[in-house]
Amino acid sequence: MQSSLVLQNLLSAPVLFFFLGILAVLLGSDLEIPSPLPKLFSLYLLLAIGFRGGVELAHSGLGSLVLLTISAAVLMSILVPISSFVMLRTRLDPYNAAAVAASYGSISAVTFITAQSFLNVLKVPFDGFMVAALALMESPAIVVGVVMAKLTGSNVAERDGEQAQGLRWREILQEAFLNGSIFLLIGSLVIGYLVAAFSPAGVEKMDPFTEKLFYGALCFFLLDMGLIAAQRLQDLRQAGAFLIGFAVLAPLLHALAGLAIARLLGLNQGDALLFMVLCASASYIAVPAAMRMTVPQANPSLYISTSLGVTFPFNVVVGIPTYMALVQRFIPAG
Amino acid sequence: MQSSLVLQNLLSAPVLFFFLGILAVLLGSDLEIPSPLPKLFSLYLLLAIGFRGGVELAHSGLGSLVLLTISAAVLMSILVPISSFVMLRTRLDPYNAAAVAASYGSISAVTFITAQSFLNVLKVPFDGFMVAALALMESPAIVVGVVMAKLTGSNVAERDGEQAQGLRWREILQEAFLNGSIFLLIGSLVIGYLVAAFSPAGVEKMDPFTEKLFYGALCFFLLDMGLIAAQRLQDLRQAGAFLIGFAVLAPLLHALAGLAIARLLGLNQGDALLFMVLCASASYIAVPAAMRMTVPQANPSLYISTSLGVTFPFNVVVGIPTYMALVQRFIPAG
Amino acid sequence: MQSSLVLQNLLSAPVLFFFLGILAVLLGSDLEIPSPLPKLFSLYLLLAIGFRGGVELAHSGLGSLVLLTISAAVLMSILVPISSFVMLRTRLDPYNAAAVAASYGSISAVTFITAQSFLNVLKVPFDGFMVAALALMESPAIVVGVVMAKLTGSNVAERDGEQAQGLRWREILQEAFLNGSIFLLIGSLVIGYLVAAFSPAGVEKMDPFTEKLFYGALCFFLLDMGLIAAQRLQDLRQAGAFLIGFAVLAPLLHALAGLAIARLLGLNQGDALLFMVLCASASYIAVPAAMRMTVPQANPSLYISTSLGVTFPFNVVVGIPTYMALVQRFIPAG
Amino acid sequence: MSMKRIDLFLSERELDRVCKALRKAGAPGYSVMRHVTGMGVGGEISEAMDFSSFGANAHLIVFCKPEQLTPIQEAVRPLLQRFGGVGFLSEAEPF
Amino acid sequence: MSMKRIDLFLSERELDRVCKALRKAGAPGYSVMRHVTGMGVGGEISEAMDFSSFGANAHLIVFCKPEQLTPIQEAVRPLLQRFGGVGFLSEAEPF
Amino acid sequence: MSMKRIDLFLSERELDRVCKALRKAGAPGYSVMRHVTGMGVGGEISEAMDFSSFGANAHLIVFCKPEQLTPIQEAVRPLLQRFGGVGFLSEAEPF
Ligand SMILES: Nc1ncnc2c1ncn2[C@@H]1O[C@H](COP(=O)(O)O)[C@@H](O)[C@H]1O
Ligand SMILES: Nc1ncnc2c1ncn2[C@@H]1O[C@H](COP(=O)(O)O)[C@@H](O)[C@H]1O
Ligand SMILES: Nc1ncnc2c1ncn2[C@@H]1O[C@H](COP(=O)(O)O)[C@@H](O)[C@H]1O
Ligand code: NA
Ligand code: NA
Ligand code: NA
Repeated sequence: MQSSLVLQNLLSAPVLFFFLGILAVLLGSDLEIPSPLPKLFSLYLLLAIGFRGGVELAHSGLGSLVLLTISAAVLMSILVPISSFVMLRTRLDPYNAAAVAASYGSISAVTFITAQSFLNVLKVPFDGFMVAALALMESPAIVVGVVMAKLTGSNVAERDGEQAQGLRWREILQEAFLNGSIFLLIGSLVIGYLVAAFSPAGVEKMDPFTEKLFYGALCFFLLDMGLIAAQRLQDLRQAGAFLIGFAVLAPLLHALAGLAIARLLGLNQGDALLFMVLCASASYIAVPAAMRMTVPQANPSLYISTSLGVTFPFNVVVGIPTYMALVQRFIPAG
Repeated sequence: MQSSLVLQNLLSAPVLFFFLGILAVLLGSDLEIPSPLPKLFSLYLLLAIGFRGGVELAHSGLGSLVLLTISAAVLMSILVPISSFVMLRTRLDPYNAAAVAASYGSISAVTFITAQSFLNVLKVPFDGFMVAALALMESPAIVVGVVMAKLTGSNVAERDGEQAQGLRWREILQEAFLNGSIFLLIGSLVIGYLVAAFSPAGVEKMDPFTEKLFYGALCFFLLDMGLIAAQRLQDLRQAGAFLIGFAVLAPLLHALAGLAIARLLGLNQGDALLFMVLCASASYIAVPAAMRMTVPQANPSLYISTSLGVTFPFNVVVGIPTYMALVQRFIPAG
Repeated sequence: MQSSLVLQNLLSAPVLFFFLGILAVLLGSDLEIPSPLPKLFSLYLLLAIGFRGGVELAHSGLGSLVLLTISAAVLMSILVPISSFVMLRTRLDPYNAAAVAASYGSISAVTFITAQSFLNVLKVPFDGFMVAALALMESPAIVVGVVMAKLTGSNVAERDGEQAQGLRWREILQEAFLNGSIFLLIGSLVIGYLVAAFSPAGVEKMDPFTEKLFYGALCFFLLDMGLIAAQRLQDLRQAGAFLIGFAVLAPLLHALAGLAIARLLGLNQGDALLFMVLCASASYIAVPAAMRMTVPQANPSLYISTSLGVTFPFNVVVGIPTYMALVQRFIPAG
Repeated sequence: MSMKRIDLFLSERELDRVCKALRKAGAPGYSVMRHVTGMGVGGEISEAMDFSSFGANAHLIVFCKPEQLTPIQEAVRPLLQRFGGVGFLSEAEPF
Repeated sequence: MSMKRIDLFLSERELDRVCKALRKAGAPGYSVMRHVTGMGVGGEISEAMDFSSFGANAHLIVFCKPEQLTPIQEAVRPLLQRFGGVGFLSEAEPF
Repeated sequence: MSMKRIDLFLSERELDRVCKALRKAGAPGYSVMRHVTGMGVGGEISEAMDFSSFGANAHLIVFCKPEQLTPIQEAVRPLLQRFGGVGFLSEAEPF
């Protein structure tokens, strides 16, 4: 059963385009999607996923299951970076440990979208409110990461001179809640909600843009993610075996925790998979940008190469079907 | 009644995304739509609006009402800059007065599109030939603006030395008629007309691109316009109270003039609103680009911040529903 | 009959937008589609054409006619550069002769797409496997071109010093098979095939992106191609009468050879036209990029201006309908 | 061999005009970077208006022989004066 | 008249901060090129992460009078130290 | 401390090769600007062919110690000779 899920995932258009990107780098092709085109697709995906999530949230309403699920997701985005930090501190200095930990507490929207596409192919239904969980898991992880770095990094104040005394809360909160991609995602979610609630004709008019075009645009973006992930592979030497091991085991561990919570909450199969994917995935959009600003002592190639070079491909290729097999085993259907 | 129109406008997706952009700047988010992505959307919107207008022009034909309306629009694009110039000269030097006046004689395609979307939501029909009026209102305003600047700006020839004697007609006409955005709009209009007239199957094949995608692309572009308009707000201090007042009162005045003309011509409600919007809106695409070349003595931040930072948001948020209320009061329905 | 075909072609939206681009340059408009937007459209078109070709290949299967046609196409991509080289050597040095010859052995995907659109308008059916022929004609022409340049260019080793002894096969094959646009085209073809064969639901989900949007995106890209082709016209002075004559006669000659082969193979009318267009068109994407790397002695403005400034417009405007008239005369209908 | 390096910063919309002037004045070559933003006496220039054809700044670099400098200065200075833009000069040599 | 040319290379994410510091320190003007890639003690910086708001490098050029140099150095150096980035100085004159 | 500034202009397609040569020759760092257009003995280079992977020019800047110059020159010059491109040298110092 699981092997058929893996195959079904491997032969889907988004995953194949992801492989094509990886292959291009491995073979030495000069295929390139020049900047800022990747940004166009990432902005588009965030806008579309937010808007659609908002529309579905308006339809489903804010019942107690919805609120409980979202709360559990936020809780995970606080606990995961703390537990990851403890693990990572055995080998890394506090700055790098905190930055990597923040990545794994946060989420990867593209992994989430790929999981949604996978569920669509399997014809397993899922709820729109999971996007709200996605949107709310980025900021706490960033805050927790920065706070851990500042608290445990001994010589911060010294290095930064007088202006750096204590935590710069304004800067941290700014990066955590006003980071462009988080802001766009949450903003589009709210707009989708408002439009669905107050001028439903607008939802239909957005449909060709946010809904119909989505799958193709995802393929295009995953082609680029393949290119970038493969380029990151060479940074892995710097990361070392410990971090690579972490990048594979952490998602599995976090997915299992997610499974347990999903079962506790009584989520349906589709939502359970998405919840696991949120826990298992690591951020390579909002968190690295925030860390580069707020924890400049950490080495970006460490936190980017683990989340983008290892965990992301792992989740997209192997993780999602594996988690689905677990869902089918432990979560009652329909 | 009017307050419900305002609310209906405020809760539409395009206006909400416009607000999201403004909010991003006000809160200090780093959300950015990097260049040249905004240009992609502005080229797309001009191409699509032109093509669709051409198709509808082919269907409606060039009857006498069409020709009269277009002539009235062109006339307004000549009179408005002259009257605005007289008003503005009370406080501004001739160069800045002429540049601002030219903006207000010309039009804002995005305001026009937003008004069309608004009519669609209200299910009020309108005619395609109004796009032809839109397309023909840009150039005259530019010519009038430059001529006024040159005629009243005394020391031009002196400053520019020998090469600057008299009006450089070639340069002025080039900017007025061959400015990229004007050229693309008019060209697409002609192509839409030709395709509709001679190979109608092509219209249907363009439909997913020019029609279906339009609403979503408009939202995306308005998100960017919100970012840009809000950035312009800080330039307003430079502009001063007089110019800010002008930027709010001029559209109201011009809209009223438009209403009178629309009634005289016997336009239907939808066309009347669009005619008012054409008169009331100010250009921040073609005119600033033309003015930077032909009236370099004027300060760009004055003419851009008034048209883009004040008049554009005013029209999109408050103006359109207000004009519609006036239309419903003074123009007989259907 | 032929004049009606020409007219039908001239009044199609893609060709009209191509003219609009040319007109913009001739009149001195500042209309510009800034980099990297043209790249977005060229990547999109390659991805979409490849994917659609792969899907259709999966449906038609790899029968003997398919294999024979593809083989004939590959053969032409080897023979055409050789015969062209012989012709061109009468006036050009070996490097420039080889680079121009390689262009004409290869293909222009946009010309091919325009021919497909033309067939769609005429409602003449054609097969998807022609895209496979298209994809496989780029690489051989590049290899043949470089080998001819190296073999006949006497002082290569001297100029380049020690590292340049002999043919640098790795570099040549890299450029021929891993050039970004060739790689994306072939990769998308394979993905389209796999998706159609193993997860057909994915084909439908890609449809709005790869199929519906295609015609409009082609128009947009042809607008840019018009701008670029017209800018190239001024380089033609450098090319001289001989090369301009070649750029018009070579496509006709190659189209006739293509017609003969199409008849021999028993292709239907649609496929015959596409086969002729493959033979007649010249590359201005993959080949120039490859030549700039592998034959740096050749002058890019010669091989780009002939293929992009003359042969491309000739084929799009006059060639396609002319070839269609020949097809209708010499290839039995359906 | 001593050379002169010229750095010009001006509006993208004036770029064609200045390049033409450089070629006419005998500049042996030049390089252009567009999408340059900045600040000067004319205020701040950003890329925000790029969606129109308003344009940001361009950075033009010319390396030339000392004797080529004067004609270039004579050709370019009036353009900078008319439309805004600044220029700077420094010493260089071939690589 | 002798002038100083300052070339700064730093992360795009620090750009606003440094420009603000320059204005406060009295720089008469500056020019910015974004999307700069490169290599330094902090390793390689590419444009690959541009799809996030991680950003590449920026190249900042300031021409100023010799007496304006010291305040600029005092304002900018701490920022370079904190976030990485390098600066270089050379001689120039007006064009 | 005196430093050397190297400015290279070459085809984007040669960029990787030259950067690799710089690293091997011991350059302490470098910065790259792409999408550079210009004119030289090889004629005009525009961005018009950017939709293919033909590419425009790149501008490479290297600041190095005087003793690092010779190995860099030896590594880079042959590449410029083979594929076109120019280089210039000037004096600098740390900021
Ligand atoms: N001192 C300076 N250093 C570097 N760039 C400058 C300087 N002054 C002006 N610029 C550039 O030149 C452009 C035009 O300058 P201005 O004409 O003074 O407004 C500015 O937008 C900057 O990009
Ligand atoms: N020696 C150098 N020459 C030119 N650019 C440099 C040099 N060193 C550093 N850079 C640039 O400055 C950026 C930051 O440098 P660093 O802080 O040393 O990593 C690099 O990514 C390069 O773009
Ligand atoms: N004198 C010069 N000053 C500035 N840039 C130059 C100069 N000569 C050449 N270049 C640049 O170097 C590129 C290649 O030059 P070339 O190999 O001479 O064609 C040109 O396209 C320009 O971008
Ligand atoms: Na996570
Ligand atoms: Na107006
Ligand atoms: Na061919």
